[in-house]
Amino acid sequence: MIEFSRSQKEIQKAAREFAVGEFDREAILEMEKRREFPEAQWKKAAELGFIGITFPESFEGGGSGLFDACIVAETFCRKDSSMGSALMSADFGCECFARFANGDLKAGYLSAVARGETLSTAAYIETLQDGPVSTIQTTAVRDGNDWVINGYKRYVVNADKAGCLIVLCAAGSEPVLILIDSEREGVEVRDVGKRLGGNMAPVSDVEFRNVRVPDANLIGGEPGLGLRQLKAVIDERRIRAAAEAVGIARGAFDRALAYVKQREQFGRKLSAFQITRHKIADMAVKIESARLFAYHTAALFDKGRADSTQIAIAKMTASKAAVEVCDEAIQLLGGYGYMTEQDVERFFRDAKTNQITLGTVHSHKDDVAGAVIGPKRRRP
Amino acid sequence: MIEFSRSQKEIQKAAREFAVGEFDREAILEMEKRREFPEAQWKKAAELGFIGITFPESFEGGGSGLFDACIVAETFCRKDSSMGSALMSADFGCECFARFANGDLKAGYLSAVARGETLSTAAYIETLQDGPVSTIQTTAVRDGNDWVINGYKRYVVNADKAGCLIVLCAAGSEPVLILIDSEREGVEVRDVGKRLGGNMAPVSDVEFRNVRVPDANLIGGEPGLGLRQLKAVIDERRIRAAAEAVGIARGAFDRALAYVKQREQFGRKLSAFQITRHKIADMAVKIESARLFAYHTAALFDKGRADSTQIAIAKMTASKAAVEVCDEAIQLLGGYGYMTEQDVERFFRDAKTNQITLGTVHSHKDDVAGAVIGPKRRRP
Amino acid sequence: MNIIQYTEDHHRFRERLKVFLAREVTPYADQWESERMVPREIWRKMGREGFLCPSVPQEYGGLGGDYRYALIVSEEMSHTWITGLAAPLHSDIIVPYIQSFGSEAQKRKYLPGCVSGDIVTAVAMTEPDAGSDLAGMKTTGVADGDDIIINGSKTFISNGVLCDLVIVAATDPAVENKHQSISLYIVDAGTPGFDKGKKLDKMGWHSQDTSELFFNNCRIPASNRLGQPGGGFLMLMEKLQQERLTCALGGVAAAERICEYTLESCRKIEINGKPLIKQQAVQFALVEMSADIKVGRTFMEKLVEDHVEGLNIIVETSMAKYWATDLPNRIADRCLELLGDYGTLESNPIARARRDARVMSIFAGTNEIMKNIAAKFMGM
Amino acid sequence: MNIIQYTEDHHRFRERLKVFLAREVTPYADQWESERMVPREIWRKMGREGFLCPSVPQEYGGLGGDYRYALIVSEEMSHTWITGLAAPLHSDIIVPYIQSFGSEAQKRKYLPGCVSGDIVTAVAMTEPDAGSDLAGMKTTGVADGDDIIINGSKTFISNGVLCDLVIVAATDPAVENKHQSISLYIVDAGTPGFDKGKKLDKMGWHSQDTSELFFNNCRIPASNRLGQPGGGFLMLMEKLQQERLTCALGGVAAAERICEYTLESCRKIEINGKPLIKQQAVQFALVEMSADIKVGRTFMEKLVEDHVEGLNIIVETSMAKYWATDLPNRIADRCLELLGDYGTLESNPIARARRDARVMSIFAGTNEIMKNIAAKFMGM
Repeated sequence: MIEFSRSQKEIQKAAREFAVGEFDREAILEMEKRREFPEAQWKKAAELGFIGITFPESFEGGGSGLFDACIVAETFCRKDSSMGSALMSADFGCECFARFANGDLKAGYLSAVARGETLSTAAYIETLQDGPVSTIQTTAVRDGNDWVINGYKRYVVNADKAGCLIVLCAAGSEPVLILIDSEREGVEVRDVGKRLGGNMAPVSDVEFRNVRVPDANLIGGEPGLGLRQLKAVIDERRIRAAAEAVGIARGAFDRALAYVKQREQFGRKLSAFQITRHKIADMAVKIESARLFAYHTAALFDKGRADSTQIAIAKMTASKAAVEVCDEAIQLLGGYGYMTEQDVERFFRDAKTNQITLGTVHSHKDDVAGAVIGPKRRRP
Repeated sequence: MIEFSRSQKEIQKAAREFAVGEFDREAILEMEKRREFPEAQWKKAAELGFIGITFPESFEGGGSGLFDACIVAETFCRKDSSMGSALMSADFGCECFARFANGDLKAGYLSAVARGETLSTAAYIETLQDGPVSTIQTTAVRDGNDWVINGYKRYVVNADKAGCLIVLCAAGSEPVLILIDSEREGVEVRDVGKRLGGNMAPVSDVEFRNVRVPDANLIGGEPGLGLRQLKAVIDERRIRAAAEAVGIARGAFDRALAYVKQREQFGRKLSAFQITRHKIADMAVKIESARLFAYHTAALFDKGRADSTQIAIAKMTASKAAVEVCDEAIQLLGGYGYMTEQDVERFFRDAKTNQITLGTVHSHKDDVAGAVIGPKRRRP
Repeated sequence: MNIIQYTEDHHRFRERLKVFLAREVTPYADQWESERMVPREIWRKMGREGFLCPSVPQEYGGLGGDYRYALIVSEEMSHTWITGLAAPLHSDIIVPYIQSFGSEAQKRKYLPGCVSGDIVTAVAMTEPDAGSDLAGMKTTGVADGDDIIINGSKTFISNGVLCDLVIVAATDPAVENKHQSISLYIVDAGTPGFDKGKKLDKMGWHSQDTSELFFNNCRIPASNRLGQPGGGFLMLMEKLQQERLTCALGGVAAAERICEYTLESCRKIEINGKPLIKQQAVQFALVEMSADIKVGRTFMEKLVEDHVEGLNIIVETSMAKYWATDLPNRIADRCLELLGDYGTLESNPIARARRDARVMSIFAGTNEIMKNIAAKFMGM
Repeated sequence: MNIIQYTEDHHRFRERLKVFLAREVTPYADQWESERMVPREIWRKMGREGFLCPSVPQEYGGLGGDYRYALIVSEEMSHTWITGLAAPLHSDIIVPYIQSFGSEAQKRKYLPGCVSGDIVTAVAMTEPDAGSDLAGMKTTGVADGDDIIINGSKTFISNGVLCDLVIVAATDPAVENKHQSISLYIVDAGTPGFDKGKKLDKMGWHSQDTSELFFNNCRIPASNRLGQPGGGFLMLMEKLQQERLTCALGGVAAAERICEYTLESCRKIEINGKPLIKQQAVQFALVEMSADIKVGRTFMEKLVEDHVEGLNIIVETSMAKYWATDLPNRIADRCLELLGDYGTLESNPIARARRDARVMSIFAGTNEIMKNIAAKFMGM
């Protein structure tokens, strides 16, 4: 139901052509198995302007809105869930640069990320999960003109490759985001092994031991804004994640639809069975819903009018749709659906991981309820 | 997430004021129990321009788009599901007048309906249900300058009161819509008793025995267009039904939210329990989804770009959301939820009836699958 | 294997009951529903034929049967499509309090009448401000010499209008610990200060006389207390297992009837010449519902045998109550979707069954309370 | 009541198996998963200790036990979190063909090896173009003197690489009626013309060697046919009840392990100092999952006893196969949501269990086929 403008259709076309040309299935299967970030495709994507789409043009970005970034995310993930998500992760955290950091920091990193010279990432999870935490164990202490950081962050996307990490710390009682270059002494990346999905943008734990960075690395220049800044990052990423989910769902749907139109059982095409048809209809409905939420929210965001609750709803809905559509795609493909070479099992794993990343279902519901009812108080 | 323009907000405000002023709960409970169409409120609504909103101004209509009609439907049904749906049913079938009938027929009826002098309705179901049927048993035979109609239609909304019926007939092998005034000889309305919901716009069966109407009562003036015309009526009504569903869901949500914020159990407000909060969040998400679909589709319709598949998806989604939200509202209110005086049980019944009317879940899925996959063929 | 260990006596009982219900109840179901009351005489007829309180010992006029009779009554009564004749409530939930905790004098005085149907019983726990939360109970029972004076009001009391005897839970304000302050009292209809409120209008169970009860300085002899002073909480806890199980029996039986009726309807109803049941999607829906019912029935039957054995199955009965009462709701909703407009007519039993089923997940402790209990006893 | 009627022998068997698995299997599960194969030696160890084919009569080296042993093996193996060591497939699905339909010579030749683990078996029904549809089978078995010549290819064959013996379904092109044209043949590994394809990469069951099998003028003696010529279809039908039931056992056991592990994890994991299990929404999720599992287990246990009794329970086993294999999928998805990012790590068993569970609703006849069968045998 979402209608694209002419220029948006062009972005979509360019993204589709890139994906068709560069996303080689055999190579992807290997990379996914070995948990490799798609180095070569990333460089090319950056060259063509698919990385840093929303960065200001003055820092070699695309100067586009989030809506356009969502088109690219959907298109890439539709062609391949693992590759698409990985490429879209290349500039994770930069949202916060672009919006809150001072000129020097921007100049230092935004262009490098946009050019595909380095990856950025954000490190903010300490407990199980649950997005931003209210009790931050990682500390940042002033020492002369430096910050000294100590702590342990979990599930940091691309931590093994990223040149810069945006790290959530407690400076005394003030939450702050601090930029840490990965080559700083005391930064140690710890492998956490394979995950269910998302393996082309692998996560690691990161330990910070007396890591020293200059004062200027404090994002925004004054303490106390860290959680607000992080929320802005997460909000923007959640909309992108919703668009990725739409793409993943459509990719699985494409494959399932092609299969049921061609496969015969009991002398009929699978697509002639009412139950298959209803499954396809259910999938189509879920995809419509996911798309409507993702793009509608992106459009509001670009107008400056998307609030966190709407964003959480969009992400929940789209990622749930993707999981269900991919799951049904596996079922429709039967034994073939379970085989790695048919993609849909990987799409499912990526969809399920997408659903959990950036906030679980329960934490989203807590957030939505908080917005509707007001905060939870135990005893009135 | 849907944003209204200033003039749309004014329509909403006017509808809300009318509903607050005129929808008396005690009176509604009585009318619903006795299956009465809300005569007085209908007259007033017509006076204020809430009936025939989409009719051309030249026929005393509002000259508005469907989007605006949806605002009124949502607002009315949010205040009261039974009353709202009943008022919105007053001009059922007129869509087809407005779009397909010649000037004389329009002049004869549109204005009367818009002024609240008579109700219109459409009679098209013969078998179990399933919207338009491909095999029509009701016949229209030419005799001189007249049509002679014989047949039996089921589940005709407001048949006992409507002044004119738009009737789907087979003229030989051609499907036609014919207008039949209810006073014509041979039109017999048969009571089918109470229904689960929708009882303020009661349905009846209608038998036509040698009913004679002039040639001019053929809608559109030439045979063969009946099914296409009916489809247009149904499409438009489905969008309205989606908006009604949104209103029903929001009305139940309002009541549930108020209850959980005020009711205490185990020394806490119900709204402090995480499980209550998650239910409220789930309901809010469903309502957002329903609204998004309903208004998005209405906007596309007004631009002439909504197709039947999108409309079916919107109606399915919104009415399912309404059923689930109302069901959860009953549960949240506990014993009170089961009592008639607390409204939500009636909202549920109206929502479930709304879901089934104008096409069941299965027929919607058949339609969506048909659009996605192509028609079903048994043996390739 | 047959899980339930029926004897010949059980089978004969069932056969006699079947005949009785077909003759004395089923033909009047619609009438009683519209009269919103079952006649007192049907209780007497049922009692005289030996179908009430089969577990009461023979010395008090009962059969001295086991709990398996409850299953038989529940199953056979579900065929009548009438819930208002609440024999299971009387026989398996209320009267057992007198059986288990009554003094010899109380048993001699009341049990024969309960068995013969001359005494219709009610139990009054729920209050306007205290639903599932016993600690919130406000009705007081205060000793005054050899009497007890009861003050307060109760609501949602089944058999509230017809009842000749009500077991009232009341708290002694002098005892601080709520768990030790509640006593149960037998109050006879007609006792000064005990007033029955008006029948409450509700979604379903129309033939059931649910009402409020008021106690205004209602004086009863202390000998009307069941068991020890302050023993009410423990007595209630002890009887809840059977109460919940009785609800589960009702839930499964209702689901079975709804599904059977729908299945048979789907054989008869044709769309364009093809019986509904020949549609694959309809078949799948019926199979899925039947499977859920079979699975639920097996669980319920096992618990009946466990209960007869005297096992403590508090976690399982809490689960069974919620699982088996959600079942008919879910199934009725789905059956309505299959039957379309036809299903919404109150002239066929599905619409009524849907309305009747809805309270099952609320009464006898809402299904949320059941989950809380299970969580607690699972050590969470 | 205990539904399953275990003897002391059963209990002792379980205890010995528990010790064996803890020592010989569980410690190696991760290694075998990453090696994508279980060692041949573990089959021998399991066999020598008496854990394979417990239902084979003692005269052929087995225990002569009943089907309850299958339940024990299935349950105990689920604790190892490894699916690749497919003892239930071997013991309860494949070898029974030889037991039931083999000639005395075939039984003497093969059964002792099957019991001792020296012979690992596979069954080859599915073909690239014929999944659930036996009538679409293309592999041929044509008599040539005293020999049979087999041509065709099979796919998705579990134990395909390790197997020493495969039971191949092949059709005689001379027989028109497909139901009378299929025969089952025993083909030994190493027979000229029988080639094993490469291991297939799949979503889960990584330690299971699933592969294609190719038959290219593979000549075997006619004495390797099981039973009568053309009897294959009936033999398959006869054995499907046990096959489906075995899947149901596996489904319930897998769901139990997943839920238990998650429950324990929720006790340990804290968010901001509060264990996850203290969140009400988490408790409800765990209770709901536990209830579904208990309900499913009870049904499955009843069917095990019915099967041991020799009852025809085709409708119920079809239902159980789908219900109990959907179960671990649904539950694993929900557990992943509870555990968040942590759950997605392959270093804890939930991610693997999710991947492993996914095939259960596909293998041994997809769950859609199960519903078709149930519908057919319910007379739809």
